Amino acid sequence: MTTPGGLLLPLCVLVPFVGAMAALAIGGRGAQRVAMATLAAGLAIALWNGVVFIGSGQAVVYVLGGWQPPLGIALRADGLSTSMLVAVAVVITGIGVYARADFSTPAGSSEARGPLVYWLLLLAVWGSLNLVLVSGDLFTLYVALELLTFAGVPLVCLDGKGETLRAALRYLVYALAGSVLYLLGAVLLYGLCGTLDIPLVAQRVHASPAAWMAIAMMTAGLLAKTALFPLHLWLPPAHAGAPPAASAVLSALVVKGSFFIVIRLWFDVAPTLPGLAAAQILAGLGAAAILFGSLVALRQQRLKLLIAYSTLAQIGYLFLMFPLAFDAASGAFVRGSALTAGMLQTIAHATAKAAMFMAAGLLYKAYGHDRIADLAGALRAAPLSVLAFVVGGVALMGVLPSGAYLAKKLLLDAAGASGQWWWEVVLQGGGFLTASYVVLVLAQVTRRGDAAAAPVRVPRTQEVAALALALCSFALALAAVYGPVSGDLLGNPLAPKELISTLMTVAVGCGVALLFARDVPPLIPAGNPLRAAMLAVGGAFERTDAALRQWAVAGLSLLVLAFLFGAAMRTHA
Amino acid sequence: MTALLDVFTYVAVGTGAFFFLAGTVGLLRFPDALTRLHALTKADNLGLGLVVFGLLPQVDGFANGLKLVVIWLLVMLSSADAGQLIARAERRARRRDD
Amino acid sequence: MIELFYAAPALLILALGVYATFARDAFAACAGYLAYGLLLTVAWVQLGGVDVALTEAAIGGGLTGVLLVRACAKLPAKDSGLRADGAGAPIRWLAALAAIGVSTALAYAVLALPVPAATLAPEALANLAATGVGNPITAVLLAYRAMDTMLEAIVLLLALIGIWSLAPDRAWGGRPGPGYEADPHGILAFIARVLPPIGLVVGIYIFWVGADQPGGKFQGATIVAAMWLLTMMAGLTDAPPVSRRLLRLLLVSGPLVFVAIGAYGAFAAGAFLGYPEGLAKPLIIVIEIALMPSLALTLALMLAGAPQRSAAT
Amino acid sequence: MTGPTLFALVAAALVGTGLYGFIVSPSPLRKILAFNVIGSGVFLMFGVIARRGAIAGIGGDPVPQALLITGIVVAFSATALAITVLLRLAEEAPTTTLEPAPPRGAPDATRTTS
Repeated sequence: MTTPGGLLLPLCVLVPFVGAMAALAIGGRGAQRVAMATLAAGLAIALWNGVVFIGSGQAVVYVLGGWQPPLGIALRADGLSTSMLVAVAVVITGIGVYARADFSTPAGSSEARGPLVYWLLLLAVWGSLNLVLVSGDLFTLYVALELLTFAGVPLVCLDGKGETLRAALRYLVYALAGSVLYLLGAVLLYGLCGTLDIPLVAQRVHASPAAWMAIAMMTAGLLAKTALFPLHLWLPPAHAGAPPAASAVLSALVVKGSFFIVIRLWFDVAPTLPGLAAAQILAGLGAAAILFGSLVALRQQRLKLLIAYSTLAQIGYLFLMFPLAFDAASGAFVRGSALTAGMLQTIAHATAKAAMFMAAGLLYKAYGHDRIADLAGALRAAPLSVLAFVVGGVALMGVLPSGAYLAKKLLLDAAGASGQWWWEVVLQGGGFLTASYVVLVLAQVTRRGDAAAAPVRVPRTQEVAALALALCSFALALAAVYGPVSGDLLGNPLAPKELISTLMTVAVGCGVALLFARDVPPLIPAGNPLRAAMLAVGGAFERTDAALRQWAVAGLSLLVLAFLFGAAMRTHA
Repeated sequence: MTALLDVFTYVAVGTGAFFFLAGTVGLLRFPDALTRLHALTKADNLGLGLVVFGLLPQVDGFANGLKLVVIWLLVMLSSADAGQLIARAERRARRRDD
Repeated sequence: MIELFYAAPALLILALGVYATFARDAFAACAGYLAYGLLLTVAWVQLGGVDVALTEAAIGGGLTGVLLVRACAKLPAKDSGLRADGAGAPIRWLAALAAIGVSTALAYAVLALPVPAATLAPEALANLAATGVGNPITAVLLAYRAMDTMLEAIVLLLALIGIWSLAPDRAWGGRPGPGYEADPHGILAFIARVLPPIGLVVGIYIFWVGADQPGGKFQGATIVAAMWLLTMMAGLTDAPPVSRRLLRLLLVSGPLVFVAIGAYGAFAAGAFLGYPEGLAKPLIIVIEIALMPSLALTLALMLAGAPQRSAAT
Repeated sequence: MTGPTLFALVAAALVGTGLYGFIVSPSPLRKILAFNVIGSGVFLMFGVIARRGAIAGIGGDPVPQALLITGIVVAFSATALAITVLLRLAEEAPTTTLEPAPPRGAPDATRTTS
């Protein structure tokens, strides 16, 4: 059953971990050198794996120890895993290059806590994510989820301050509830199927209370770890409080791990069980996430919090593909253009969001703060950083030929084809809302600056790393067109139709920003009744968000969601 | 002979269980930490000792019997020490209160 | 009579679980949890899982209980109570409803599982000979699903790195924990001198029999770790500074040997983590011997906590 | 009712109990404790499933039993990490509450005129 090139799969999991262990043993400056070497090796393995996959066109499989499932464990990399493996490797490498300037051991000390721990955790996140991507076993996935959490949580509180420790603890404890629900589901599936191997479970699982309960619990638990609205209580403070090189990892990659397992669950483990109603719930939460995330983002004073809320909204976007991937004839979720779109969006967000956090970190470094209202003149002072932020933002809007652009097109087609017009509305609206907070930041940084607040120069390599990742989102579109997506989708960006669409997105975004943003330059007088009303609406969203982020409410939401999924599956069967 | 040994086991284990019961009642009903401790350590040492003693005829092999006795000795050691430590903490707490 | 033997611990476990969750006083709750963990051990024996029982007693109940009780003692009382600024009554009612719903659904789902039960026990036994070990659980942990065990060792190491990462910057490289002082002639010092030699023997024994009987490296390592912690608390030994190279080498050596033997399998047995014929048992034992000190160190240091003192003191 | 069935019911009840405590108790320490109660309920459930899979010669299906050992160790690691973060938080901040900071309080209109 092991396919040629299969050995790459255990390698891509273990090379980062072995690198981290070697770095721990060596310590100090040596740790950073080991990390750099591991980044290079890991990137090479991921790319090689991509080549093997493209060459054979078949999923790469590796049976560990020669013990066939169900008794043993197999690692598998299909198209989804392979593309994610490469994307993760590229993003991690970009972040690694960026982080060198922030996390090098200071002169005069042989070892410092922050740098050593950062490099160890970066490698650990990578190994854990690769394990999530290639694991073919539900329990190994549980271990992978926990590894990812243990690697992610300390990244949140690297600075050791009270508020980031609080954010880290909130994240950890809530995420633990998520994993324990996942484990509960895996336990039930073992009781039902007598195996944890994903293809075998898929063969043996059938509609039954244990199966519904298992899928419902696992999905709810994974959503808690992915921070899908309304289970996002931990995300904004955790992602905004971490150092930028850590925020980039957390926001771009770590939340994608649990999201990827949701896809595995709904498309591979039990494609016939959830049904359309459950998918509509999922996408409905996604739509709410877009609305809440974007509108609350517009009310933030700090750039990093704005980006964190943007992550909340973009996570919502990822879930819109579920009802569009449902095939009514077979009653199952099928791998098709909607799933491809979802993966494109996932990868596009990974590169773009990493770039945005990195750019925000550079602006923070240049100004000593990240208050959006006081970033005037940034365009002149740190042009590349601003460019990286804007390119990342534009990539997410889905207006120019970027990964998100293709994803949006594919999803719009799928929505049209299946008659689910309301998701077309959400998809378009999502683009407008994304535009609004990008425009808001752009408007602030392009204002003429105050000469007194002269910013500090930031390292050029960091700026280039951020910009390069942002541009990857556009390269992704090209890669996708040569890969799984039809080339017709990639129109001429300057054709009148495309141009109008782009301009309209930006224009509507401006309008939304002017009405809802809290601290925009006073283009519209505060006395204007429409503005006042919109501010009140925004305030209501912000207060609702705060209420939903109460611990007890978020905990309750977790269970309520599990029940909703269970009930939807019950009716589907 | 086996019947006789069985009766011995029943009696010894039963008596041991009684001491455990008495010790538990003492733990719940006695007024303060020191007296409760007294009840508890008696239950541990005597109760467990009788249970182990009663089980010895039922064990196959000398090694397993030895393990049982070692367990009893270890529990005695640890309960005596834990008792001492708790009592000291209690005495310190009382001094602070005075 | 048999039913009573099941029913008594089962109901006591439930009662203690409820107590540990609801007790007003945090310390009482943690103490309740300790007793709960011990009773779970009885449940594992009744469910035919002696290996699990040993793990539960050592780690699930034992070490976790120690962590909780110590946290209780260190935290200010206002931070550990049950009802300070808790959820409002409507939320509490809804939460109770949801929790009852989950329990009911879960009970229903489990009772509706197919009969005869799905099991891998026949396969596990059929392949036992190829692994050379006599305990099927060891065969699962170190042959059939060796990858999980390797990852588990990495999980522990990663958690320890996470714990160390919480050190204040000034204490980095220093010794974990508060540094205990105890009367050198006191009872704690006495038991910390008497018990460790015995504990060491017991720990190694439990580790050694693990290949063929219930036991194994995790359970054995926990006992060894507990002995070391005991001597630390009695002030007889001190936790090593985290900057010490030898310590770090010992921590990573177990998992690295595991990976290396796995890689050897890729060449010699045709599969990563495979064992060449006839070499399975010796290689498994090498892995276990390599893991044992790493695990014992990792577990003990996880309890010792983040570095707090500079290496000099 | 057979023994394993009884344990299955107890396990289900423990999961519910732990979830309730996890949601409503305000103190992080109690939440961590409740997480352990949920976890042990799940483990117990797995133990029952292992017991159901027993065949002649062994007391239970060894695969779930081995996974249980891994699960218990992972849960312990989680608890150790969480408790250490909690203790550090108690050192660095006046309270350890996990509730979010309230949104900026001032009325909206006054802010934007500045």
